[in-house]
Amino acid sequence: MRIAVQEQPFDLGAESDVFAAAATGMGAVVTFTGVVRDVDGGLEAMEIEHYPGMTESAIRKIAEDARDRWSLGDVLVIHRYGRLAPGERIMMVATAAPHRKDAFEAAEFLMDYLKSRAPFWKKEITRAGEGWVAARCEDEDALKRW
Amino acid sequence: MRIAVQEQPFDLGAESDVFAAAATGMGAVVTFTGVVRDVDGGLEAMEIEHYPGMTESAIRKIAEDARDRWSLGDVLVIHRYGRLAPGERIMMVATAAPHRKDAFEAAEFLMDYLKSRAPFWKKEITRAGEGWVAARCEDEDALKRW
Amino acid sequence: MDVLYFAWVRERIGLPKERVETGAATVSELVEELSAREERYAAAFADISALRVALDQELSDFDAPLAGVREVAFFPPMTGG
Amino acid sequence: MDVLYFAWVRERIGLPKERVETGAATVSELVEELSAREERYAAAFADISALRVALDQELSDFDAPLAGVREVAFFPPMTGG
Repeated sequence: MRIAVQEQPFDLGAESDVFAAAATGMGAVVTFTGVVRDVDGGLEAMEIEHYPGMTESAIRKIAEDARDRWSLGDVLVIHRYGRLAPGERIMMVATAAPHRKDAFEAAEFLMDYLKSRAPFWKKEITRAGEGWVAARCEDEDALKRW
Repeated sequence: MRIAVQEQPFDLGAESDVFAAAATGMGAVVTFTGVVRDVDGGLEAMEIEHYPGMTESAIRKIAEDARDRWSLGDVLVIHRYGRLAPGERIMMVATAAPHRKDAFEAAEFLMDYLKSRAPFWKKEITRAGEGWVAARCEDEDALKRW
Repeated sequence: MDVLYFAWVRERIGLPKERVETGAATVSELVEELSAREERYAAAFADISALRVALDQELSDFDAPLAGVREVAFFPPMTGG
Repeated sequence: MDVLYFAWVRERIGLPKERVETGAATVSELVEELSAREERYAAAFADISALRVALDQELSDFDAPLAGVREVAFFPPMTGG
């Protein structure tokens, strides 16, 4: 299990390759990558603030919960903070499991919890000004299925 | 949309990178990779037979169905045939979508349909002999949720 | 028409493809005709519920008419992914 | 104890972290005490339902006791992923 909270970019291809290669005996590998989206046009940057100290332990707890709930060979979570441009990759998770159902469900669980329970906050910087991204009810609701 | 049915290995890292880089404006990228598993020990090879001509068109139809059902930016399916050793990667799918829910659901849909509706057949070669992998009821049942 | 066999159907019948001249109106009639030929066909087609059929490379069923069909394929349930 | 503020709570109060000497028994009492200090605190804590609190880096709630706590953090709902 590897948890990385970092400012610098990560290499999606290399991370995927290394993760899949290390997951011996697993039949299924799922990755999710989140990318900064310029929804309305005019986004100059996304600033991601986090709570050093708490961030890594909160993510580790979420990943351990996933390992308790599903049969998993391995889990990877990488999450960036700092200033990101549109199109940059914010974060990724990867799961390896004997079967595809476990790998998919665990990856979705990780994403749902990272969205609403890991101490990150996003601020959008646009030409018109800047504003904090509000938490969405549907993200909170997504936790109810687990 | 790219569909590849091929005997040679694919490069998971490079494919993931190229796919994610091309998916401009998408917030979520999901990949699934299937790996040959030696469940009981003693597996020497997995031989994958397919129906040339039908295979690619069947996969294309499944991918088009996914694009009709979810808001997707792009879809990738790579599936190998021929003789594979344990640990080798059999296939991958990738989906890109504005939101994570669509990317995840579409990837699971693709996998469920590829399992039971794309003309591939797997034979396990073990030290003790060889046998065709039987379709599993739960794979057929998995289609019912869509 | 061309008749194709895959996986254990191919192994049981002993060939991947053959040319068949038939007046069969449906897939079921073609199966009966082939099964009557030789024991290896009868063995392959013994349990139709364990088989799938594609007509001109599209999944179909055993009641389907064969009129205009150029390629019929018989195989067990698929195991992709 | 150390009190930390993140995102718009930090911006509204105007600092990321401060040392607070308090006799408050619960998070709610601490919030009342801070709100009474200055308008910027009152503004930040005006709607408690829009805030979250962590005690010693674990998510908690506003009824929780502060006994033994070394670090309290206030922030809006998280938006990771």
